[in-house]
Amino acid sequence: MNAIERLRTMMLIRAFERTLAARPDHGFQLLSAGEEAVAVGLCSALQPGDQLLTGGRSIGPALARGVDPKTVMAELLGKSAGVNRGKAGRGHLADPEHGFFGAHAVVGGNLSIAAGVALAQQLSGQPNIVCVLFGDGAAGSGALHETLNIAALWKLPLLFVCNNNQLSVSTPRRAALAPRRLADLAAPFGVPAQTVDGMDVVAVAEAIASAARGVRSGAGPAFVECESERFGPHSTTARETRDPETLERIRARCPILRLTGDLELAGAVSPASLATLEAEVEAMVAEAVAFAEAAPYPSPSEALADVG
Amino acid sequence: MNAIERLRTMMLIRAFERTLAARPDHGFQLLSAGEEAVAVGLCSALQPGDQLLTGGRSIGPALARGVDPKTVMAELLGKSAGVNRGKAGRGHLADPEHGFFGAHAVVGGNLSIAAGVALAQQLSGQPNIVCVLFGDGAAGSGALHETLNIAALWKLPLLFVCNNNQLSVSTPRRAALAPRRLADLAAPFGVPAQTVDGMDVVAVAEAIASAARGVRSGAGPAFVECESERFGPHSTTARETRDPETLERIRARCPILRLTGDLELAGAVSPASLATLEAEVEAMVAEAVAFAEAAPYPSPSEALADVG
Amino acid sequence: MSAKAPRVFFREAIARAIAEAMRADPRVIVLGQDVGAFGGAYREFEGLYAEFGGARVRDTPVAEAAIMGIGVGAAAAGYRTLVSITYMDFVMLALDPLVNYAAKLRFKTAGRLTAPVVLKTTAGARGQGVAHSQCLESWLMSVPGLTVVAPSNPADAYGLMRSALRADGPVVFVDHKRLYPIPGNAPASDVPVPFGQARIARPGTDITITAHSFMVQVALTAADALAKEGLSVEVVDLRSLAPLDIDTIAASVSRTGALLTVEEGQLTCGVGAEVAARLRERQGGLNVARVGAIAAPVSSNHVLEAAAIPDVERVAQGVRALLRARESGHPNSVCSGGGPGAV
Amino acid sequence: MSAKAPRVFFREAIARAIAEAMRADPRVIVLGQDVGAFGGAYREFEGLYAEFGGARVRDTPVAEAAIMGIGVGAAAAGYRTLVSITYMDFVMLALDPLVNYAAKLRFKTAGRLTAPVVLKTTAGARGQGVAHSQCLESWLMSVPGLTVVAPSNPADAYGLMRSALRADGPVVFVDHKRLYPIPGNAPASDVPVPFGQARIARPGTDITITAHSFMVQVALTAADALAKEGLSVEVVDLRSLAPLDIDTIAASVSRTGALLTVEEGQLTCGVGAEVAARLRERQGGLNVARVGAIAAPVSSNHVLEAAAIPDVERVAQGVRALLRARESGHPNSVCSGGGPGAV
Ligand SMILES: Cc1ncc(C[n+]2csc(CCOP(=O)(O)OP(=O)(O)O)c2C)c(N)n1
Ligand SMILES: Cc1ncc(C[n+]2csc(CCOP(=O)(O)OP(=O)(O)O)c2C)c(N)n1
Ligand SMILES: [Mg+2]
Ligand SMILES: [Mg+2]
Repeated sequence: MNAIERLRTMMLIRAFERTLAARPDHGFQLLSAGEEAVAVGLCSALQPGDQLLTGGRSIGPALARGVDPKTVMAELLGKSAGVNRGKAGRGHLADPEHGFFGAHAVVGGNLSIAAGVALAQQLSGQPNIVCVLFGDGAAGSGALHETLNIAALWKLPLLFVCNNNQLSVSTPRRAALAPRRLADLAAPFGVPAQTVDGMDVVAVAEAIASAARGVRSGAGPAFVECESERFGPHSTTARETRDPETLERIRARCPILRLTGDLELAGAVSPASLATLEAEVEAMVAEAVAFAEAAPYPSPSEALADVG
Repeated sequence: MNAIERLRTMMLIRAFERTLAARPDHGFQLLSAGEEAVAVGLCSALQPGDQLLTGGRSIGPALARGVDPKTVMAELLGKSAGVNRGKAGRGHLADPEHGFFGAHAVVGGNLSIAAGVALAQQLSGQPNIVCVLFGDGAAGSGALHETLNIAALWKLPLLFVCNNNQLSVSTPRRAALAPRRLADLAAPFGVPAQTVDGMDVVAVAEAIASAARGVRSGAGPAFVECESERFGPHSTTARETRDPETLERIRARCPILRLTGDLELAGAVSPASLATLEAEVEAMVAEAVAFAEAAPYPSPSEALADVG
Repeated sequence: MSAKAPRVFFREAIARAIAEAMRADPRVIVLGQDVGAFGGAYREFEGLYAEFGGARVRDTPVAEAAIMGIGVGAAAAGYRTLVSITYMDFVMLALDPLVNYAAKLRFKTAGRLTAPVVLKTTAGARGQGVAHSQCLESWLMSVPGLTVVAPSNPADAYGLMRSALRADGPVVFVDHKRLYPIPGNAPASDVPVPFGQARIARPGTDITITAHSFMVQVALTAADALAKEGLSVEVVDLRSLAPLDIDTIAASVSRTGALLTVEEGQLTCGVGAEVAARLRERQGGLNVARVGAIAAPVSSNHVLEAAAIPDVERVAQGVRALLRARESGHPNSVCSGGGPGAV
Repeated sequence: MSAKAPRVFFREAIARAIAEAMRADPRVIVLGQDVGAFGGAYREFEGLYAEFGGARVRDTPVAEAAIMGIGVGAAAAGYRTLVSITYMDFVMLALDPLVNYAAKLRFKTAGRLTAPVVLKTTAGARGQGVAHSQCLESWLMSVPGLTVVAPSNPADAYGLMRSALRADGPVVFVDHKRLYPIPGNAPASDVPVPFGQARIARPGTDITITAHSFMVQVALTAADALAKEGLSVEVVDLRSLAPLDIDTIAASVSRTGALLTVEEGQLTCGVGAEVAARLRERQGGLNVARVGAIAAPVSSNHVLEAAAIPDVERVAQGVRALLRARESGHPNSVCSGGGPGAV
């Protein structure tokens, strides 16, 4: 992805989620406004054969990974044209053919699964890597310890990316995790780790790319912590716990504005080209909505299909 | 405990386990020959109101903590005069009145339980601490991560002591755990940690005492790794996996011989006083055996007693 | 109770029971994710943090296993811990301390230690998908040493929570996402509901339905509908799954002669299978059928979720089918999974 | 099979099934504690490491949760992983990846992913105490998406393991500490035992016993003893718990008219409750009773362990009591926990 593609993808995520959230028929959603740079920076450093696994806050990562917005929108609206026929829904979508092995809404639950996918990659001798994206909340779970240890022992091609958005529901990361930096958790296992500004898509992309190079070379796992901010409440139905001033301060750090500003300074975008980008992503979202709306709900009989 | 008491307790453990293992009626046992200095050094640094929790290899720690050898022997032989009326048996004995909150045969299972006991100590404002003794095997479990994190966050009066005897059943610690030292696992959480020679009872006692002082002062948890050696197979019925030369080399590092030698050099013991000590512990063991033999088995109706 | 009794929501009844227990007993503490200032995912802990502070109402990391173990350990050391695991699906992460340690502690120590811990957790489907919808009560019922309760209304939620926070050993308190917004009569303060006592939620003469938790509400609505067809349905709210009040069930069924067990969870090795088996150990010649989820995961998709779990119509169909079978002299029981095309 | 057929131990049958599957399919790998050079706690993996090496036969740390997750993930990514969790009690630590992920993967992805993982684990009591003795089959049976098998002899262990290592989705293979030393006829190579097929382990005419795993051996011995009393007992070895072969059970019971379910685990919400419920959904007028563990943990103490779990004598008593009840016209079923003074 070049800079413009990164910008467009971040804008797409923002617009997609905004449109989705405005609808009455999505149940509820975990959105990622403020965290787009993590998803996009990360995915811009992955290669086609790589696999990405995430936690429940997965719309941004799925779109950044290249899953078709139409099938994502249909999935989240419960339609059978969804990427998983509307059965996965929020927190569970999977599109392994596009390198998105899947979201899993159990906090920390995808860590060991990802290590298994990495073991499969390693055994099959392919040069691909697996990336698992998890939150600061997941860093408190024992799954991280067990998986880091085994991944280090077996030199699995597994890249741990912690999207530290400073919160697990209402609980501040400082109240839930003793380490000074979450990246410190990798050190005992000899796993190379770094902490990066998760609001800066360029920094994220560089950090992930350099970590991924090590992993791809066979050196074993690596760990990148991205410090980001969640602009909204935990979910579209959850109570916001931060005061308006804090939210204002946080939202001023918008990763999209930041990249836009940098590109403007560099002369790489103009008001006109930005308007074009804006129109492009709005068209993509509109197309996704139209696609989803046109699709039927699954039939009740699908409730018994594909069990086992 | 003074030096002679330490020596006597280590000798007691060795003699007790040897006598137990020689009997036909113990089922099978997890013995601690080679690891006596860990149990004794640890317990010599605890105070009466402190509580100790351990994994399944618990005979040495129970005896070192001052649980009556008679009730331990009766327990392990399944007699109702046992410390838990013969219901706990191997791997589960508990004598909280003597500061031995209990063994638990689930590897890693006692870590979070111990943190709960420590939370109770903290809330009740008592100056006592809780110590949890676990193996290198348990260090691979996620329970360690979760418990270290919470203990650090809440500054629980909890002392983590890892008895790294280099093996989990047949699996060498190096094949199971990526960290260079297991004590490194504490660092990310800001928990002070040290690694000590677990074959040297004096070194263990000093390390634990200094760590316990910090914990007792309210500074939060601490971590001590004791590097020891298991002289026998995993259990009395398990296959030995090490070759005779390795075993010979390992057994030459006997912690009892080492302390005896040091005390001889210092003139603190003589062949005569050693013989007396030997006779004392043999008498204690004989008394324990007699006590256990005289006691009845529980009646079958106790199988339904104390459920819930 | 009079219709003028003050009304409270289910979630308020829970908060009140905990608050009163905490006032009465300084050893009661609460541990869980977002139980503090946030007040819990369903606001069922609201007010506790403000009144009792962070030492007794403790937000925890996302570490269900350790939190359960800490709750159990503190209980074994003399406290009464209420551990909140928001979704019952994640109780799986905490089964080792709960089942391998707490449930066996009193037994294995021959009574020297016991763990009066309360695990509060929320079961059931309401649009949250495959890993946030499961009902695992039957697993826990089968564990010797655990008490398991599952109230269906605010008053019982209050009364069972009070009992749980006074119990001698570990208690699992199962509530349900769809119950939180339900209002009911305010419970009388300080009146606990004893374990092991079912309740006739609605008297009737033609058939007995046993249910627990949210399915009691479904069964009551179905009974209303069936009354219009001239069928008189007795609804027994189990309230307590372990111990199970088989006396009350048996007395009801000996009056009605037919039993429909209703549960939201899986039928296989479920609550209904056990209720039916115990009942038949006492009386023969019964017409029995079970209603429960279809044998599939529960999607967050509203079409598929509705297809998977029992609702008023399926319960009513289950009643009709069972009574038809009785009339036609069908020897014994009829099964009806809650699924599409089932019954 | 002829008496001269070569004999193998149960543990050998397992090792052989895995070895043959590994030879046939390079994607089969084994993960677990001490499964490598050590050959497994019961030597049931002996020879695999020597033949297939450490890349395919992998010793793991004591981290049941992650190992299960890794096995599931590798399976979802195209391998066939056999995950060994030595004691079924510790499957509790691994339920999240098994139940919340693997069992639901095919469903939630609408068939785009599936996890052909085999969890092999050892249940049952043999002097190992409260946390190493549990039988949790009924929990797993109740999970949609899981296949659960529990062989009772070497030939079935071989055949079911071969099926498990060819299956489309997750399979739980439950064996038993007391089965490992049991010899039996060597299974024919490459002949899998299909899922969902029970086996008449001994034909009889007076009563049907259903059992699985080690309890089949107990039931067969009881049947021998009862034969001397003139009672003809048919023993149905369930072999597969999910799916359950209710046809074979129903056919047997329609011949004998009486059913005793036997299991080592808890009766509450157990295998027997489900077998009885499904059977009664097909036929009425049955005499049914259940035998299982008493409602208590299982101590390592030999007196208490023996008091807790069913044995030959208790199964025989269960048969006698049930047949007495039938003769005396007792309407329906009798329960008999395996406990002291029970039956
Ligand atoms: C094991 C588990 N426990 C609790 C939950 C409920 N829950 C859903 S999202 C969430 C917060 C997780 O925080 P984090 O990992 O930081 O991710 P974020 O929501 O910030 O993206 C929690 C606790 C869950 N899904 N899984
Ligand atoms: C959770 C769990 N998994 C597996 C086992 C089987 N097991 C019993 S002891 C043991 C070895 C543990 O090694 P370590 O913690 O180093 O203690 P050690 O035996 O060396 O004293 C194992 C794997 C168990 N008891 N608990
Ligand atoms: Mg977060
Ligand atoms: Mg060890």
